[in-house]
Amino acid sequence: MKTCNNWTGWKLSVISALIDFHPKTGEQLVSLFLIVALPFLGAVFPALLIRAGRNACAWSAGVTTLLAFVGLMINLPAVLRGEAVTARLEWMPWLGLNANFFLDGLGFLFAGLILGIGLLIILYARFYLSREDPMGQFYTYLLLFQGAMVGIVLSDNILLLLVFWELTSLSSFLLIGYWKHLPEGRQGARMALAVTGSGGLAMIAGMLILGHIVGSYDLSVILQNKDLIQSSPLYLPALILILLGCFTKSAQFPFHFWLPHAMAAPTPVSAYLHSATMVKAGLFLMARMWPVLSGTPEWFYIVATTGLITMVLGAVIALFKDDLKALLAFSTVSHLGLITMLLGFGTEIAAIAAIFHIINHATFKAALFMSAGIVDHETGTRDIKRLGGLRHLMPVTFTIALIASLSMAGIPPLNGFLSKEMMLEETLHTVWGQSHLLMPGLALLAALFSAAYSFRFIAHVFLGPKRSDYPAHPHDPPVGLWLAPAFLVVLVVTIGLNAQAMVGPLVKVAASAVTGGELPYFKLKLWHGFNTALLMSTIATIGGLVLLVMHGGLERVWNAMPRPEAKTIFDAVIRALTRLSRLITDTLHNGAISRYAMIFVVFTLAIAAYAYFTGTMEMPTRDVQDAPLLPIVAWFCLIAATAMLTFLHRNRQLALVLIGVVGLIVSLSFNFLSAPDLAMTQISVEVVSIILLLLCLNFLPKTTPVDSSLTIRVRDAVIAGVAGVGTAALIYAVMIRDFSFPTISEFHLANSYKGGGGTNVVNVILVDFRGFDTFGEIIVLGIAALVIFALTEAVLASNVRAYLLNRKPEWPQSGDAHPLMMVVATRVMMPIALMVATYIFFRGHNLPGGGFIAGLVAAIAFVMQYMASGFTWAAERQRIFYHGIIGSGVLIAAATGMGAWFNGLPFLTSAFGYVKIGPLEEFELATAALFDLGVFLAVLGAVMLALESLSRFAWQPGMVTEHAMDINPKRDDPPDPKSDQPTSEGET
Amino acid sequence: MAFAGELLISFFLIVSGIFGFVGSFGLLKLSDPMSRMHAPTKATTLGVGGVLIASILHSIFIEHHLSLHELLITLFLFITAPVSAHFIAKWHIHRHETPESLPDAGDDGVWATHDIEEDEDAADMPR
Amino acid sequence: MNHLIIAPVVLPAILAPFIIMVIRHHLDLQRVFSVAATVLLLGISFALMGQTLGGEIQTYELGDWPAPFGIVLVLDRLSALMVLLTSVLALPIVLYAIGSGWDARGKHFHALFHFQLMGVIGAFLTGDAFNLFVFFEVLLIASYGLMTHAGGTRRLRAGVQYVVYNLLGSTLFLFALGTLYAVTGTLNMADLAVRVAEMPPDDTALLRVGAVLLLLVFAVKAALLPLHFWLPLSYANAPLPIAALFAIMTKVGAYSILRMYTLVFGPEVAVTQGLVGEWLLPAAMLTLAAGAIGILGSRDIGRLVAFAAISSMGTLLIAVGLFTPESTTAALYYMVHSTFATALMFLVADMVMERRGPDIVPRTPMPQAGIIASLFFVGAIALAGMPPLSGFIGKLLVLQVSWPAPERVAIWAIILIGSFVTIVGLARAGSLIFWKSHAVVPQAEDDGQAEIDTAPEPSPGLSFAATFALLTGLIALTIFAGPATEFAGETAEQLFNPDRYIDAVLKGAEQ
Amino acid sequence: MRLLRRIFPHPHLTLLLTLVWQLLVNGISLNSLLFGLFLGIVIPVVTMPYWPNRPKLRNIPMVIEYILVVLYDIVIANIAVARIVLFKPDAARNPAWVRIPLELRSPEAIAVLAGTITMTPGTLSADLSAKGHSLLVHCLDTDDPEAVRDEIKQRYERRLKEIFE
Amino acid sequence: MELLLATAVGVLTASGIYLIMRKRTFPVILGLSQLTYAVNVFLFASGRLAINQPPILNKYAEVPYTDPLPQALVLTAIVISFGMTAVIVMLALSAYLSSRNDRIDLTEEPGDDA
Amino acid sequence: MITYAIYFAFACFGVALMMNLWRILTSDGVGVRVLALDTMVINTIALLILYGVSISSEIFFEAAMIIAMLGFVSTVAYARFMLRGNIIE
Ligand code: NA
Ligand code: NA
Repeated sequence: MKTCNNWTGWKLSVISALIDFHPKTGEQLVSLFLIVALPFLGAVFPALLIRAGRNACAWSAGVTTLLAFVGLMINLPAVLRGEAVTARLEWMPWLGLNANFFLDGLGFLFAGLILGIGLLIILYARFYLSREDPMGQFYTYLLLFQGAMVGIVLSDNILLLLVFWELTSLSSFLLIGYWKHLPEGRQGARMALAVTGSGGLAMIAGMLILGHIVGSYDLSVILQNKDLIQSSPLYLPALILILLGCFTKSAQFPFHFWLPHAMAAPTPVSAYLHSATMVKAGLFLMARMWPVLSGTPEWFYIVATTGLITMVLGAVIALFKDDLKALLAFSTVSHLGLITMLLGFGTEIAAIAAIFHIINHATFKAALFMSAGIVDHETGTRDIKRLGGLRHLMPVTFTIALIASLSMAGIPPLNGFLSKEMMLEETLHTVWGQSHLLMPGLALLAALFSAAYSFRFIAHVFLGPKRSDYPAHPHDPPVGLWLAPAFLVVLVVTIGLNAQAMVGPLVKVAASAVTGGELPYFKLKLWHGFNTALLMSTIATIGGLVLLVMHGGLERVWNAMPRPEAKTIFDAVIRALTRLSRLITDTLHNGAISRYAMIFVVFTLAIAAYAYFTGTMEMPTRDVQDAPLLPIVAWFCLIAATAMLTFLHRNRQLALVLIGVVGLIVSLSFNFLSAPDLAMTQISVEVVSIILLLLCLNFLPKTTPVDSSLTIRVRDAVIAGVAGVGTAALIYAVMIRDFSFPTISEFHLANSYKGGGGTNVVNVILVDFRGFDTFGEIIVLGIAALVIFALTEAVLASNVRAYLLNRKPEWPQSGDAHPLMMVVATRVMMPIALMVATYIFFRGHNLPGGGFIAGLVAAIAFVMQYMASGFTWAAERQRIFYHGIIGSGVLIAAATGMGAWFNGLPFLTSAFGYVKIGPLEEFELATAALFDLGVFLAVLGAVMLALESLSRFAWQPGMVTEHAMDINPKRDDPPDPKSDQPTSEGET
Repeated sequence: MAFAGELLISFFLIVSGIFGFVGSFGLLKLSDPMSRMHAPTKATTLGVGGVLIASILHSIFIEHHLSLHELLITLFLFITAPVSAHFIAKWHIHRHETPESLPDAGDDGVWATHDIEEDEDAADMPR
Repeated sequence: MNHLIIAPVVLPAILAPFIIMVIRHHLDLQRVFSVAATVLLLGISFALMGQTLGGEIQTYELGDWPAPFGIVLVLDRLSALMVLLTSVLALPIVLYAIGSGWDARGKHFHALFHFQLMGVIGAFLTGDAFNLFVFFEVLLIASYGLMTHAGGTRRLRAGVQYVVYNLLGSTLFLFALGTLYAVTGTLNMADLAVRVAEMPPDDTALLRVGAVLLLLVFAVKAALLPLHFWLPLSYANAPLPIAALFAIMTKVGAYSILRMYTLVFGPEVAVTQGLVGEWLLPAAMLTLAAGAIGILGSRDIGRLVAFAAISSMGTLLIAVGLFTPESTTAALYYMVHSTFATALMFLVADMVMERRGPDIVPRTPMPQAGIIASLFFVGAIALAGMPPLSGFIGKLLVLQVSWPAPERVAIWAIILIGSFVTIVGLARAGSLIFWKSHAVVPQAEDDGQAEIDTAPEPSPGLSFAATFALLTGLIALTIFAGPATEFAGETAEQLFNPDRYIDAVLKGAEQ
Repeated sequence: MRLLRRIFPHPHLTLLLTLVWQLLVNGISLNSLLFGLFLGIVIPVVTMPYWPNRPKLRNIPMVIEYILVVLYDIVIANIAVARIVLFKPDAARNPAWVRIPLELRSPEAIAVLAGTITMTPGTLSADLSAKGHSLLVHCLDTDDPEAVRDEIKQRYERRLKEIFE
Repeated sequence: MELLLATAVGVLTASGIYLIMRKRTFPVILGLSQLTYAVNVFLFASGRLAINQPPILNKYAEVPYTDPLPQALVLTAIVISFGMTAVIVMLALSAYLSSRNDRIDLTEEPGDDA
Repeated sequence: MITYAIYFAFACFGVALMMNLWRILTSDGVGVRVLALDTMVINTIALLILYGVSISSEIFFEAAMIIAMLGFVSTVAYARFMLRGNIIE
């Protein structure tokens, strides 16, 4: 799609859409935007008004629907003139998704049905729903659904249509699952969502393909490109994908099964969704795309056949359903099949018949659903087996149901008869494969069953003797409940009697919108003379009556037949899918990090090997350097220590000793390879890490048991070996080659002294060239300490604390926890160590050293006190909290960095100068030193906070607190008379 | 003078090498654990000391400037080596000796490492 | 000198130490400062965003050292977008954490929170490969603390795994950087781009290895299959508001892939031909599949959302992995959507979890079930890519941009089937949690709920407001999808013209 | 004098540290002297809480004498140890434990004594008694433990007592 | 020289990787530290090896210097991995103390918290 | 002459280092291993200083000093661990 314009363009398009609001002609008063938006706006009110009562909800829903309906009707004249009313708003031009609407006959017909029947449903539902049902929710969902439906039928952009399409799936999910406490409701809702949602997903693909064929997602453009589409190799995939959407939505075989289960919804929902709206969306779309998709053999065989099968199957099943709503549901399936079949024929007349039947079906089926709802409401059951004889108790309902059923059965002079007649007529002209009889024959069969279940609806519910065992005391409902169906049967009758006048023009404009051009002359009329279709109708009616009579026997046969139960299959599939997902997920993510790590390593190796072997290599460009004795010895020690560590790692103490060896050798190697700073850092970090690990190991088991089988260990060893070889090969290949380009560190060497004021280039890089890295680095360290502190707090606040306080050492402890020699040694060492730290700190800029190492050395000076004299004793003497030290470190570093701002220079720009005071030698002052001070403090604070936190785990009551040394003769003994040493000071 | 310096330096280097070797060799060779401890703590220390003196002399005679900072390392080692040894000895006593296998501890009754008392006094949890 | 560029890094870097130094014992003050700083951050981010609208790329040379020798921050459309996304996400989350009282359940929540922001934002802004590593580490270590915030056995054990896995990733990062430096002799990303482009064609193996290792590192962050294992275990076991914040972490991975593999190892670079999209794309598809399957197969709500996050990363990475300006446009749009949607769903999941426990089984209705159910429904719509929210648009975009790709049938199939599985899974979970609870008889409940801490939230109003704020973000992204895609398109266009970036950073000084 | 005490509460330590600083910077200049002195004053104050009751050295000449004696002993006795290690078979060696009753009371003094014993070859101070009145010494090779004890007391403990107590 | 270093890196890597695939926290931590050594040396060696050419500028003589940049990078890396090690150690300990179990895998059913 | 003396010393300390490692390898008690590690640290210091002498450089002094200080700390930590379990109590 085109990438176009910018912000301004978008703004302009909004404005132009607003201009569209102005009427171009006198009639076009109500924008399509408003019509689509009204139900959505209306959806907000019931949710908000729920406190104001049930009537307020119903009123707000009704009024918005009515407004939309009126708005629609205002556009009627233009539609009848054959003009397409449009409203366009650019939404996402980049994608081609735009809020473009248009209203033609087809759209008008559907929108009218949606809004009109919607009004009736709103009325009906107000009286149908009980006090316990949350009415605000109901109307909100209903209007959301209604808006989505209106959106579908008015969209002029297939992506926009998809938006509304999926919205209907979602809102119907809410409506079907409205009675949350009913398992059928929940399952039905999920099933409907799964089936229609998946169809919608297929349709997304289909629509996108269609858009790509045509180069536009605007329906008005697509509909002009029949040849382009049908000649495209992508026609068939697009067709199938789009039809998948239509069939699932319109409950066509084999996706029909969701519809009966959606009957768990409150009856107003069923009446709405399954007469006029949701299930018709699929039909609408087939009709909408008819001009460009139909007329091919693919279309005919897929659509007509599916419709035919659905029609027959639905009719047959409907006859054997005892649940009133199930009966109606399968009848709906059947009638949807009928319309689908008609659309599939691909002829204009069939299209007219389809349109006409859509209207008729909507009227009688909505009336029937409402009647069934009334029966349910009044008798407390929908089971036909428990009903009968209601005509005396509920005469009004009986009348409504009777008329509607007869229309459904195709009895003249009702509207159902007219369209069914047209359908039968069309089947006679349709050849399936080579067969002329298949279509009419099966259509007749369906009509026959259709008549039968319609009659059954009347006979077994209303006729027959009055029963004494109704769950409730049935009587006709208040007018509010029967007014809506009554209105609909009035339509059923009047359309039947005077079809051309009532709906002729509407059918005409709608059908011409379907066919996309001129229509052959047609007139909707009751009497076509004696023809084959009439004969078929008669056979169907009589046959229906016969079937009704035979129903008992047939039912026994039916029940004896093994039938695949769609819900069972669907549930089994979903359950299997869920179980499979669970299996896959749990197997894949089984919580075994050892396996995750293995996958990580293997994958990395594979990808790296692939990258390497698909690349090119030149000959080495560097000479290999000789290895003197020292590195060979070091190498040997390192290999031996590593091997031992790997093989003997189960002895954890030994492993720590060996880690110490490795660290020592690595440090030595850094020294040897001209990296004294690294060596010092390495060894300092090493020692602190070992202290940490020892602190930790105190609580952990001292040995690692064998957990993996030999096979696993060998496998791991092989993987590790390959990784090792790979790494070695990589670094070796690197080292025997020169840089492909001069390195940037040449600049660092050249500018370290001039620009950074230091001769230790590594340090200047750390505090100046790449000071920002170091800034991040000390923050990492600070965070580490905070995390450790927070973890300590969390653990000590839990029940672990009790365990720790009562923990007994695993092996006998020696006496003399704080040996005198150690205490004295650390006391002597501490000032010297701090001296060393200071020295390391100050020389860092010019010689190996710096804030980081100094911080570690200082920290170790303090840690020695903790180790020698005990946690409590040392902690009591600590005067500055480590949190503060960390914070001040980071802040000093940051402040140093920000200081440069005052000179208009970037963060961390350093400054230095040489100062001479009096007789002193010249010395250097550098902001980098200040930054390094921040590093120093952050490191010191972080290490101390971490160690101190960890040490708190080991604290137990009874630990010596008042003395540093366990043995101190001077303290314990009476003053020696020979000595004049005062002992009064004592150790605090 | 220069030759004398070189001689001196070489002498110290060789002596230190020998002592360094002896220290580690002793660690291997001596059979009982307590004895093993002797060798490294002092021979090695002396070995390092020799190297350090050689280094000092080297700076004086060869590089012609006074450099004494090696003394600091010696100082550290002198302070720390006995403590390390002391600890390891204590470990040995803790693990491998009993009050009976050691000489009598005089009035104090027992050596500190064996002086294990159960102190059940509870005190407050530190911060 | 435009110091504003560094402000979003320095602000948290100052605030967090201030919190731990001065007000670490005063939770109320911490909250005030934390929220104020987040708001300020948001303001800064908007200002930065404004500065990029003209299309110019600004740089900030730290320490006043010229690139490529020092570290440089680069503000282009992409980095501004990511910084803005981070701060927009941060505000509702910090509010939610306060409202739900999560911040009081352990130490140093706010300090770690801001450090995490600093890491994320730094990663988005830096123009230096090693500095990127440093910021990765900042954000990771802060995330370790946040993930284990408030402790608890399972969380701690999962935390160990999370840290171990990421340490492997960090190690790999260093291997990659070492290799790249060893070949090119530079760390600056723009400079790398220049040098990589000039690399002799007969000596490419080492560079290729470096490039692909780096990609793997980012793939770990982006939770690309089979390197995604850290995600479900950490997100599902972290405090869920933190998991919501982590929604941006995976985006760091996606961002880095976008940045590095358009700027340095772009689709036209000869040296790294056949290395990136070739396996990134299939892996992304598998990621999506694994995520969708995980949604259906999850037993608890935290994991459910974690897998939703994975599947949404899969979708995002498909778009990223196509490496065209169009696909990048889609990726950027989807990235914003995915961040908000995932975060929203984690917050909703937290509300559910706090009130009724994590398991996806029916329990008696929880307080405020209605509004939470609505939020769950909306969040599910967003995550499943259903209309009317931005997820649907994002999905359409991704489908659309994959049209020219040879793998389009597979991509479409996986996206659409993945959506289906997601829908089924989310519908199942939602119906079990919210609907079926109405069928549960309250008496038979003693065993299940006993262990749940039913302490009331301190101020649910704030939590809900925060959640609604995220929802508003999604709605805005939907309504303003036009300008959003346009911005994304221009961003993508800027990305696919790396010369501008290179010129801005190197100022034409080199070469 | 009092003022001087205030400024230099730990004169010996200050001196030592100043000297250490000179060693660290590996040279003497006005700068280093002044800075070393500064640190020598500050650091003892900072570390004061960690070292209560810092002993006062009473007899500086004795300190020097002691150091020289010890150094001499180290060198001489090391050779003996080397001989034992290299040439004497293990079986011929007589390792022994020796208890040294202590007259010293100051921890610092005891520590120095123990350190000295360890550094002088052939002996190694292994433990103190429970109340610190005896020192347990291990001898690498001795025929006469009594003599070892007496020599230690005579050669070292006596001098230390003068220095510290 | 190069070969020594390369093999050392290889052995350290192999050891680290073998250990991180173990099933207890402690060996995994050991493995991570081995890997850290390996990667630090690796990164260091990316500047090529030089003996006796420390990057300390000599004011008096023109001498060659080794590449200082990898050293600075490794320094940063060492510090960062130290922080990480500290956290993982602490976390492993906390996890162990909470669950009295130092297995690193979480393969048991969720919800069996102590 | 010095060169040979240095070589000799190198060899001595190198062999010493390997002997220490051998001790660590073969010993059964952790105490002896720690002792061997401690010795190893000291030998490393000697090697460093030797190396400094051999190239007439003082660049390793600080490293040696720090190793001396820290080696002690780690030895004490190991030993305390063996004696008491808690190294800070
Ligand atoms: Na430094
Ligand atoms: Na995510």
